[in-house]
Amino acid sequence: MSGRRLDSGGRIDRDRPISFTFNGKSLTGYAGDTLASALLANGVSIVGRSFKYHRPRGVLAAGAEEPNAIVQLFEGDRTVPNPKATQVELVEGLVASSVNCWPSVDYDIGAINGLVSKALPAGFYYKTFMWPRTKWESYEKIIRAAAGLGKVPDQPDPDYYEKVNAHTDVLVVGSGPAGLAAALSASRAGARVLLVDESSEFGGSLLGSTELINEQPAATWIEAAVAELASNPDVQMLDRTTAFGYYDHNFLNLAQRVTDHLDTDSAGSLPRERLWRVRAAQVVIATGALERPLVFGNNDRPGVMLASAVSTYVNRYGVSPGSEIVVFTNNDSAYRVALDLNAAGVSVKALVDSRARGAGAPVDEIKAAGIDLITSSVVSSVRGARGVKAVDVHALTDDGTVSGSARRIDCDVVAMSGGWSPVVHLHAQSGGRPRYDDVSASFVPGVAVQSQICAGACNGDFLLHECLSEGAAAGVRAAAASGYDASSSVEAEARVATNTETALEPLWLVPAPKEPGRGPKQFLDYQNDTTAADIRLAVREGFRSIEHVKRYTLLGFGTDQGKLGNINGMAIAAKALGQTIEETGTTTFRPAYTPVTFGTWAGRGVGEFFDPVRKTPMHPWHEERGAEFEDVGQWKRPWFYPEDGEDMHAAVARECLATRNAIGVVDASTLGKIDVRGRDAGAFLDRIYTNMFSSLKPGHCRYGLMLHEDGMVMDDGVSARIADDHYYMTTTTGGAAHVLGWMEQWLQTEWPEMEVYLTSVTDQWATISLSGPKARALCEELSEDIDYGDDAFPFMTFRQGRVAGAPARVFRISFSGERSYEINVPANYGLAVWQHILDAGEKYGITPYGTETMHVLRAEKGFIIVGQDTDGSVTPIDLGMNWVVSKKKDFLGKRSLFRSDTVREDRKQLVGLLTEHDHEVLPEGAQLVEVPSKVTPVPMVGHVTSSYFSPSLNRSIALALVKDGRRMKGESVFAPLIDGRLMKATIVDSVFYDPKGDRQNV
Amino acid sequence: MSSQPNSAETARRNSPLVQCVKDELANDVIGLAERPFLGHLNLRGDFNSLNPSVKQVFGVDLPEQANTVSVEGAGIALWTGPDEWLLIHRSDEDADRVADLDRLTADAHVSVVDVSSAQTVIYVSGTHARDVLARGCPLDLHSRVFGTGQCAQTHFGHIPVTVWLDNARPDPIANPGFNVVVRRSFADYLWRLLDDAATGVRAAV
Amino acid sequence: MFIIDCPWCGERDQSEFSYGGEAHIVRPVEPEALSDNEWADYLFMRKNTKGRYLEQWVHSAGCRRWFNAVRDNVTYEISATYKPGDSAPAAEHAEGTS
Amino acid sequence: MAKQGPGSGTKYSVWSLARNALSHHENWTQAWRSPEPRPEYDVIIVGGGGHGLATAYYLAKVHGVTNVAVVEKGWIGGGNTGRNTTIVRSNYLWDEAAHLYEKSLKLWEGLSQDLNYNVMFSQRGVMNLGHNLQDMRDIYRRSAANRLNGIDSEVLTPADLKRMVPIMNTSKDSRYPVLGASYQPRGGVARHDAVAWGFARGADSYGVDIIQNCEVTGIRRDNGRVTGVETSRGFIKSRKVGVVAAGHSSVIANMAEIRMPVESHPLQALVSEPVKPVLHTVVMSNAVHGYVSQSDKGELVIGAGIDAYTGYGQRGSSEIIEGNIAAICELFPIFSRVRMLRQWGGIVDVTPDACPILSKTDVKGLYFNCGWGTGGFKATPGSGWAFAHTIAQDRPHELNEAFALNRFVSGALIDEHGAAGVAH
Ligand SMILES: Cc1cc2nc3c(=O)[nH]c(=O)nc-3n(C[C@H](O)[C@H](O)[C@H](O)COP(=O)(O)OP(=O)(O)OC[C@H]3O[C@@H](n4cnc5c(N)ncnc54)[C@H](O)[C@@H]3O)c2cc1C
Ligand SMILES: NC(=O)c1ccc[n+]([C@@H]2O[C@H](COP(=O)([O-])OP(=O)(O)OC[C@H]3O[C@@H](n4cnc5c(N)ncnc54)[C@H](O)[C@@H]3O)[C@@H](O)[C@H]2O)c1
Ligand SMILES: Cc1cc2nc3c(=O)[nH]c(=O)nc-3n(C[C@H](O)[C@H](O)[C@H](O)COP(=O)(O)O)c2cc1C
Ligand SMILES: [Zn+2]
Repeated sequence: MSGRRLDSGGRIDRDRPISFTFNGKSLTGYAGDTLASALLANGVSIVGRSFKYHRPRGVLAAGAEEPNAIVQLFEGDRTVPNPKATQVELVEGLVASSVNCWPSVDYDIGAINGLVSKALPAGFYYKTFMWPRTKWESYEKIIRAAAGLGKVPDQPDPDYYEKVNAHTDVLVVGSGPAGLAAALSASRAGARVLLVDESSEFGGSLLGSTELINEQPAATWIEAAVAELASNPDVQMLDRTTAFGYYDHNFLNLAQRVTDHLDTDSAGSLPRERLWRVRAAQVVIATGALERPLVFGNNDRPGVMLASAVSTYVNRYGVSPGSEIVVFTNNDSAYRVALDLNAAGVSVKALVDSRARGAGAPVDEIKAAGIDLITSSVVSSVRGARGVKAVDVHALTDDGTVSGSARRIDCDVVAMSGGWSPVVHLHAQSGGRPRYDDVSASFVPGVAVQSQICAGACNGDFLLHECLSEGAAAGVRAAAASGYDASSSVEAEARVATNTETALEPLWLVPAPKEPGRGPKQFLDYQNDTTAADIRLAVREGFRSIEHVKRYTLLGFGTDQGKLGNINGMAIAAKALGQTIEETGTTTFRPAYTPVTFGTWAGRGVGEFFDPVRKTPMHPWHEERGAEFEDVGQWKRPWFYPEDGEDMHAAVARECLATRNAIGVVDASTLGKIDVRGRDAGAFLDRIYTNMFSSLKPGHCRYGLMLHEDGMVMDDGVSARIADDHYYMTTTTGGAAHVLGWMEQWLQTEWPEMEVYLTSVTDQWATISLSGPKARALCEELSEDIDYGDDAFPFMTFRQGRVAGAPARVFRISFSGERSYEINVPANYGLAVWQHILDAGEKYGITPYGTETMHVLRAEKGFIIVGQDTDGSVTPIDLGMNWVVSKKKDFLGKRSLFRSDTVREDRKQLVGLLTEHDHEVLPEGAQLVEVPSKVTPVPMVGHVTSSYFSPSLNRSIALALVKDGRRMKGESVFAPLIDGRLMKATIVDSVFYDPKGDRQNV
Repeated sequence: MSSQPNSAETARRNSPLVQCVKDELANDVIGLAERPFLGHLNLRGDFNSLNPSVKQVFGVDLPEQANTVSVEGAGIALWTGPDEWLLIHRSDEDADRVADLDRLTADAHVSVVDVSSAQTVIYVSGTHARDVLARGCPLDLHSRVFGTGQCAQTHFGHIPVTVWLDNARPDPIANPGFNVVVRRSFADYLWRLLDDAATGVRAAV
Repeated sequence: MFIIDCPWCGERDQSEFSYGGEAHIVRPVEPEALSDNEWADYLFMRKNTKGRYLEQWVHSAGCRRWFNAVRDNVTYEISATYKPGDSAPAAEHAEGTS
Repeated sequence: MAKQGPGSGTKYSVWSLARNALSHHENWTQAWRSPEPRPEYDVIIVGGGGHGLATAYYLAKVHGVTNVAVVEKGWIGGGNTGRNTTIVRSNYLWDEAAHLYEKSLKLWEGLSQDLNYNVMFSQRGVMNLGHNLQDMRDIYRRSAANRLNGIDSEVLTPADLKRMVPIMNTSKDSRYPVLGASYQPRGGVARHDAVAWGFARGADSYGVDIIQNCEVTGIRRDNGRVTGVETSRGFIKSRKVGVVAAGHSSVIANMAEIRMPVESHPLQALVSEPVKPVLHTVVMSNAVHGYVSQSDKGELVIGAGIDAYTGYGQRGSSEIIEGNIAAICELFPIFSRVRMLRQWGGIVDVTPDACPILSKTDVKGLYFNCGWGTGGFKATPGSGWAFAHTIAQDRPHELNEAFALNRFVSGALIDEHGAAGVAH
């Protein structure tokens, strides 16, 4: 195979040479080249190695269907594994290399697999590597070393990606004659049109064709069509954009390659790729057809190519892949190829047609061109180990077999055509079932199940005039279906020769002198080295479903997803099974039509934008103060505020003691807050909470607990009654959205008769919680209109007034056990009031504390945290919170508390633990056993839910859920730790600090 | 941090995006700005119980049709649900009007909740404003579909937002201005997200 | 990604909605009068029909209203949506394999 | 009686491969037969996924019940068995689950040899990452429980992770920094298809009939006991029917008028193009929501959580994939330029407590094995083993006693949401 650049022709720009390197060698191509066309122009024939046998492989196709020419692009952080050379546009300085070969593509050690390939039939690994039993991992290491094609970059991606949502009346996929015609007619009817094509230019296969439209080269018609579309503001055109996934309700994903073809300057700050998420009222699928390879011996040698690809290289890129070409076909289309080659001055040694009579009209042209037309014959195999040197041509006997000796024809390229396979992928992804069409011997679109029309070669109609008229009609129909009056829409003028064709005669497996498996390999799936013999073996071994055959032989598993080989494989399987092709069916078409970069899927949703960050109004202050933050749901909460070199324990100890002895302040703005209004507000809360809220007096607060219907604790918080028909509810930070949604659902779907309105006010209020013996003194300084005296403002009540000049609701509730005031001000004032309080509190030793200290303080008091001390399997009874469970009324989850398992007396119950040694802190999550043992399984009785060193008590404390725990008070349990230590602890009451609650009044 | 605190003095307010506010870009391609300190009221109730009082206090009629907005008098009223409206008025400190509305509706089954501090408005304007919004919002914002007088609750990325088109701009089709209401705690994130989207759009212009 | 027709807001993208499971499960009026079995039935047992399925959705990033939908959970076609309290449109013959 | 059991026909080995190479592989026998259904069987297993085939295999091997048919509506292994991300581990939280999955893991450890079929069980270790303080408490809790249950488990620090998986993003500045992980060294992956095929071949070698393209359309009962199944290929008699139909469990339960606490959801997965090995263990994250391993062919095999709605369509919404891949890129920034090759979906039967149902029913002779939801591949051998016992003895084995249907009545749920986490 000795490809070369032709002296003229093609759509490349010969004034713009581009230098690039392949496998370290510097080469030159032109603007407009793909890597594949440039390699062929430079005479490079071996581009890669196959996956299993490491056979040398060259360029086979000219588009997305390419199975062989897989490369590694660039180096370093911008390297791209596995692009197909046929889809890579040449840019200055491009660096490409072969994959899956060592030390080089020309001399590849892995080719040894080829020598033993006899012993490596489909599925061989299921049959071996089983002994010795422990050795699989060693075998696997060797197998793994051979895995994969390209290499992942070793640095994070320097580029960025973005996503765009788009809506359109008509999405046209494919810009060949059918797609362009559709876009023209739909847009003329007034529809919003989005036209996309994965290629760098619009025009589809016309770009590589010598056919005429309106007696002019097709390019002229394309130019006019593109210009008209571009001038219409309601038409958007995207090139280099693949429609890769067709999902439900006419939602499609497109991947646009934005910068890969640009130099760094022009790329500027553009994203590398864009994901278009398109909702289309109508979709016109005009994705064309792919030519099929023929299955003959050594049909994988570099130089064996699709006939249409050969003419695309000649016509579009001005490159001849070889100098002496044999065309092998079972249909008419390759005749055009032979003629094009001849016209371009490339020697066509022979045209081998398996049909007896050959084509109709073109036969004369072929003869006139002096091409040797050999009918009723096949190329049974290729000679040449590293590239095509010659072919063996056999005459077919009457029963369709071959015998006798072959005629050898020297050549360096075989241009093959086994017919055409419509690109039905998107149709099938959308739910359509492709139907087998005997005439074209291919699967064509079936009944559309979404709003979609297939047109042109994709519909099995391969002739240019059909493509144009079908496309135009599809555009009109699509516009009409999306509500535009298309009756007056004028069709684009496009006169073309109306050809007729002689029927193709299917040729799924080219007859050979020897049975498959005995002669040279006949490849179906080039990338995975699946051969005709493999398919037969699978069937022989009982794999009867085509899906089994696929999985056993890896047919269609490669990065080309079987675009070329699947149909041949199915037909061969059908024959082996004694079925029709229709009965055998296709495997499932799935996204992606061609592979899609992960970065494109992720878009901006990585790094700082991975998930929303919620911040309180006081966040800037916390940051300035050097707080460490804890993620709680999407919120950033101050965790602790280290001071000069303090670690967390030191900081927390300081914060705890300051709160117990003076005054601590915590930003509690993240608490969920819900405004509950209406005549039935109290009755409603009675159903939501386990305890009574209708009996709460206005001005008062109450702690409440809510359960899921399964009786397990869901959330808790303190709620206040503002007025008869008005409550202010608080929830946990993490539970806020869920609780509001839950209550809305009950109101709207189950109890619509209740007069209650809910409004989230989480973001409305900044919540500043002051705790400690000096809290009252400070508060008194902050407000002139609130009396903080114990009689005027007792525990579990609230007052409205002003704090630091801002309108405020102040709640006297406590999560720390100390006297506490929870000050709520509109969030716009939050930061200023917070600053004011910290300044004013300085003389009292005010100390900001974070969530860690908050947790220690509450644990000292035995207060639970839902989600930490509970886990979805804990009832209020388990927590010893019977006092909060009303016997008088029904509430959500109540019935579940009386099932046989939930009434068990020996369930896991919340208790306190004191370690044997004061300074030993149990790890949270530690499991508890009654009797430590080395013999597993060791029965477990519970686990530690919360555990801290308590600075106030100067010893460690823990909360735990322990089986029958309440009865076990005073007894010991052991915690065998993961690091091997064993801790002993005594079960005690869960309130460690100030059990009588006196601190409230200090 | 402030010097000597004095409880009587009114505390300073900070808008959610106090640290971000940028002027509209001069070139009119994309502008991003916060509209801080507006009054926001969340209204729930049936139309007849609410509308007369709202009209009396703010001079605006509540839109009855789903996903529409009325701009009138001292208020902008957005339909946000079959029994729910968002009323935006001039100032978050206009406590008197809110009190008036409260009083006028006291006997009805309605809920008037001040959420002025809970949310803010980001104004996304310019010839490419739609392109910016299309980078996170699933709505069809084409002028044939989403015009002045329309509003919608939707999301940008993972953030819930309410959007309406400014009808006071001279050419809202070629050079639109979108008001984007966002919850306070998400505002900073949304701002960065929009600013980031705008970067991509500007690069492509 | 579906298009869902919110009975109040009209057709919107699925990303604005949240799923709420089987529709028309009514909470027993008097849970305490039920046997454990009956309660378990309400709590946990689901029709999980294949084909035409009546289910709840909420327009969570929109008007926050709950509603019901008739969706074929094989083809994913949504043939109707309706407000809570309304009864489901009658099944057409062609619909659903149940 | 002829020799029975795996390999009693053609034994698979490197030698048989070499021998057959000489005859151009033309003499291999069928891995399993495709017989016509007989009129009656002692036991009918409905569903030819891994669990159904394993049930048949152990019925024959352990209990000597060989007059068995596995009835499959499509092709064996074509359900979730053929579309899962193949993560195998046993580090579940609660004793009941841990023991069942550990039994399974033990069976995995000798499965290739037992079946004479290489299922490529690769014990490369499984990590569950923690990203917040509660994650870390849960990780410690589960790990500690696992160890006391005799299951290997370690707690890793970010430094350990960096050392073991250098390509992981362990930066403190990421949105949800990795704070640590639990690690089960004996966990890993296996070749999904081989598991179905190996069990099928094994069962067939004992005489079990595997009947494909045969859909069960009715459960015939008489007086509260099963008498057989209606199928698309006619009625087949049997006094014992074991249903192992995963996503379709409710459909079959409805045929027998039984209510089930399951919902069928789409669960999606995807693979990248094959790349040279860079990831040698399995990494999962609940909080960031995704998991990934790299197969022996080089693809990254990736999954996340279910689609929220019910779905029998074997496909879901692409938004799930967007979030899933973003999570993977967040954890492994160097994967950003790798490309997705293919995505697909399965139908998973999800229970309220993320634990399976292996149970007798109110209908005599009718047994259900379902509810494995997003994580039953790992249980394939253990599930089949325990279910075979349940059917053969008409009572559960102590390993699956707790997984009976009546737990939903008593309230004795076994909540494994934490351990089951993201689907896997
Ligand atoms: C995307 C995805 C990823 C997963 N990842 C993991 C993972 O990493 N680790 C893990 O442990 N698990 C994972 N799982 C779960 C795991 O795949 C399943 O739990 C397991 O494979 C179930 O096996 P099965 O044999 O019960 O079901 P299936 O393999 O689904 O078999 C059920 C069979 O029943 C047949 N059937 C149904 N109805 C009828 C009928 N009426 N008549 C006859 N036959 C019928 C079906 O056709 C099917 O073949 C994943 C699942 C999915 C979908
Ligand atoms: N027998 C024959 O002679 C024969 C056979 C086949 C085709 N043809 C010729 O080929 C042409 C077919 O015209 P057509 O318009 O139907 O198809 P086309 O092949 O000209 O155009 C299809 C276009 O769709 C694009 N495409 C495919 N899948 C895509 C995707 N998922 N996303 C984005 N773009 C995608 C391709 O890049 C291509 O540009 C006619 O000129 C016809 O005569 C001839
Ligand atoms: C672990 C695993 C690895 C896979 N690897 C590949 C692969 O390399 N190439 C491929 O095309 N498909 C691969 N698949 C996907 C299958 O092709 C197929 O999509 C999946 O089994 C679901 O079946 P369906 O798409 O035919 O419905 C893989 C599937 C699994 C479960
Ligand atoms: Zn709505």
